Amino acid sequence: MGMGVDFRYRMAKRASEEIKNGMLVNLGIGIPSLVPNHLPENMHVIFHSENGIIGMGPSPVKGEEDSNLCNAGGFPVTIQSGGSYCDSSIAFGMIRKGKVDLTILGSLQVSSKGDLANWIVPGKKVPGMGGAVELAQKAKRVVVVMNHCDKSGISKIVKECSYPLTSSKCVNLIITEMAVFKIHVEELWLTELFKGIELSDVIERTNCEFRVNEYYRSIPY
Amino acid sequence: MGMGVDFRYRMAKRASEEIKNGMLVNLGIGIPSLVPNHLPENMHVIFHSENGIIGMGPSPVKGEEDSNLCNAGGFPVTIQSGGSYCDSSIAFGMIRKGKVDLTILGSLQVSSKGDLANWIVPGKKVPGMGGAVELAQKAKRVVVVMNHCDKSGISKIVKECSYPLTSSKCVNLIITEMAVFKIHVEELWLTELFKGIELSDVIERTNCEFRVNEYYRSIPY
Amino acid sequence: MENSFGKITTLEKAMEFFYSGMTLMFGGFGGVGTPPTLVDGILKKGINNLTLIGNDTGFPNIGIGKLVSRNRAAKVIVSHIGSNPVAGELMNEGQIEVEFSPQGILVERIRAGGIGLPGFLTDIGLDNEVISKNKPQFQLDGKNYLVEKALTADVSIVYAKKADPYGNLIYDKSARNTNPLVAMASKITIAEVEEIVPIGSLNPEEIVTQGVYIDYLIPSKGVNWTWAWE
Amino acid sequence: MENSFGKITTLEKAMEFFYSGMTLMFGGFGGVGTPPTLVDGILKKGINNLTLIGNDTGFPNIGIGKLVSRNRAAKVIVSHIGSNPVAGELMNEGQIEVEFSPQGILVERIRAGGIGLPGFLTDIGLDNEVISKNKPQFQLDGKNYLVEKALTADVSIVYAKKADPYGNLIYDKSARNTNPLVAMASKITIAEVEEIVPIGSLNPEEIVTQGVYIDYLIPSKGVNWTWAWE
Repeated sequence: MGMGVDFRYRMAKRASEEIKNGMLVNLGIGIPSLVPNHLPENMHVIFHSENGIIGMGPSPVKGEEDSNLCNAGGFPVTIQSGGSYCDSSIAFGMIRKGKVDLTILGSLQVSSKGDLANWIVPGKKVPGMGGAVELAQKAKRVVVVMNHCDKSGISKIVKECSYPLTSSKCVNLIITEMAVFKIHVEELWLTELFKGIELSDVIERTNCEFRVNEYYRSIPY
Repeated sequence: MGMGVDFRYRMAKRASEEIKNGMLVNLGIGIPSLVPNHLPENMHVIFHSENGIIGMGPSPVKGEEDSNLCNAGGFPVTIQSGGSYCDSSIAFGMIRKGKVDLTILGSLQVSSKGDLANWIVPGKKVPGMGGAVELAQKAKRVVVVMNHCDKSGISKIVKECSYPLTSSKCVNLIITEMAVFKIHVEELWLTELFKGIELSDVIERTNCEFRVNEYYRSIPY
Repeated sequence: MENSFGKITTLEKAMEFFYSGMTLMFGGFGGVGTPPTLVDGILKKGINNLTLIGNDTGFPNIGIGKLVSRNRAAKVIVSHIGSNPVAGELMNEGQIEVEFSPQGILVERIRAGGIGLPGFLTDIGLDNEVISKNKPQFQLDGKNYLVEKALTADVSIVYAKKADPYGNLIYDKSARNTNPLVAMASKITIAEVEEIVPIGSLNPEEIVTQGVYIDYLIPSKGVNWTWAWE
Repeated sequence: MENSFGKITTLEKAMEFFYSGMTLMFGGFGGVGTPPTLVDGILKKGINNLTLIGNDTGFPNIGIGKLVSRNRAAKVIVSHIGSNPVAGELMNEGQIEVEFSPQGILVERIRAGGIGLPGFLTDIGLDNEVISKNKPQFQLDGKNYLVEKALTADVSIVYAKKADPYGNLIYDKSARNTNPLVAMASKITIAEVEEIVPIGSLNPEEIVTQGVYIDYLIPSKGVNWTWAWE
């Protein structure tokens, strides 16, 4: 296994496979924000930002930042050709109406039936939910990209979330640095394994039972 | 007394006195639409139209009509300097928020305590309420301009409306071709009389009791 | 014109989304801003038994009024029918059902449908016995309010001045009216536009409706009716 | 500049509308689009015990965060405080009350306050025990919904790129964000603008906020903080 930075690369690259031509996509902060680096050149993807950029482009080159053109985290971005600005009520109207095809976000815990807990660390930190509740409940497809275990080595995939839920039964796919899991009818299935990872390692480091797809894919990168 | 056209002139002219500098004003169809003809040249008045024109100007000269620039009734208008377009939800948001200072509208009946009935002629016609309910309930000041009696000579000012109400206790002022009435704490007061009209005529032709302001004004035009 | 989103189509292809008995939402106010080419297409295809949702029933030969006055609607949800006397006659004859909603409440119900909210509270119409009849009420902070329900439809038709291939729209003056709201509220939205321009040529600040909401674009043949004031 | 509406004023005069204990609504998202000159004015006037309503608490030295991190707020109603660690510390110490609202629900509550509706229904947060706690519910067509209440304030402060003397506003790119909604929701709205242009020089199609909503205009001195990315 490689270094931390390779994990981030492989997770972002795998997540990019979820994006299809013509999709409206919302990306969370952290690893999800690296996903666009892995998309083919001529793909039409419209990136949606909660603060009202529809058709958000990549970060500008240094020195060309515009403090009035930033993403939802407050960092400079650009606008794609065909992009436009709206107010936040319309940006969230799109989410609630089910127009966002895909959201890729991080999480603290995900349960085997797809519950998402990503807004409170009990006793430590309550950063708030931002737009995560709407995205989790209403995006057509919810993909979580996260480390398999937390810094103490405890599995973030669990039978029941111990942290307060953002939304229940909403996650469709989990991508960690070890494997990819699909949640189907409230059941957790391992469907892909990154090259160099043993299935036994995943079982050992996952704090709940899961089923293994007989024909699981080995991801080469 | 003069001809019908003079009645319309005097009612519109009197109604124009209700408009003060800086007001946001919504005018109904019919006589209210004639009110702007009587405003002083340099007065700043913003005319509000339900279809999303804020700063509506007068009708264009013949031949210069634009079918995409019409009032709420579908007839060509212009836009004032400083005017703008919005969608109808914002135009009505302004009304509900109490931003419209004055609405001047017609009516079928008004009761002595200010009930407005202007959207159904029972057994005859149900044109619908359009934006009248919002305007009646939420404009800061509601002025009704109407003929004193209907075509059969029956008073349109009544003790209790026999027609279905648009909204109750909302009218502040009634201007007819004979007189001006103020509704104060659910009481009807005659406050002005057009020149040439006898108070006894008004009493005879009004189908409810009203009080007369001791110092009522005689309107000279 | 580049059509990589596959949204630019013809009237004929667009007509495949219209069928008798459907719920159809239309932009426009007194006919202004109602898409004339789509209305004519629906008329010619012989579609009837429609539930129409929009500001008003236009004039007998203007806007959506062309469908209403030819008895193509079983029901209309509107704020008034005053400018279309045929609608009034059909209503009195029991041939068309009319649900009246105060104008501002109607457009807000359409917007609610467009932004994924099921309903809202309001005091508008609370003391109007016709409006408040049979409507649920809810008490908030000691005050009573009507609960108004969102409106959605199978297809929305809107009219715009310019579109790019993604379906971003800008409108023309007061023809904007209810169009940006109607554009959001249906399963499928078809925009009839005066002009289709290349992607990137609309000012991102000026775009009123995002292409996100627009499924198909057809070029307008323009208005073929005579306006009431002409 | 012609000032016949009396709306163009100075920071000093505008400051008369701010007082300790007031409810203040602010535009902006992560500090972007929050009016810097007004924030500094409030800071310098020594106003405290504020109830702040807006998207987030900015960064410690950016946007509304400057007030929050200096303990000027008794309560904030926001969607997150993640980018301002001082806000989190003050919350944990019990020095500031934080009411969280999901981002889209928060802005819709602000809009409801701005367009004269008392509240709306939504299923967002229904299965989130923190959000749904103590909130009224209403059943519509057999489904349960949360009732979310409108937000209003004593004063709104917004930031815009250009204004005319009537107070019509256009914004700049993503600095638009919550500003058009915040602009509608208070008793008094003060806009800080980069440029004031003569009446009639803004394109009527491009105006985002109508001057109807704007009570006062002050010229911006520009941002005097260092952005997190700088």
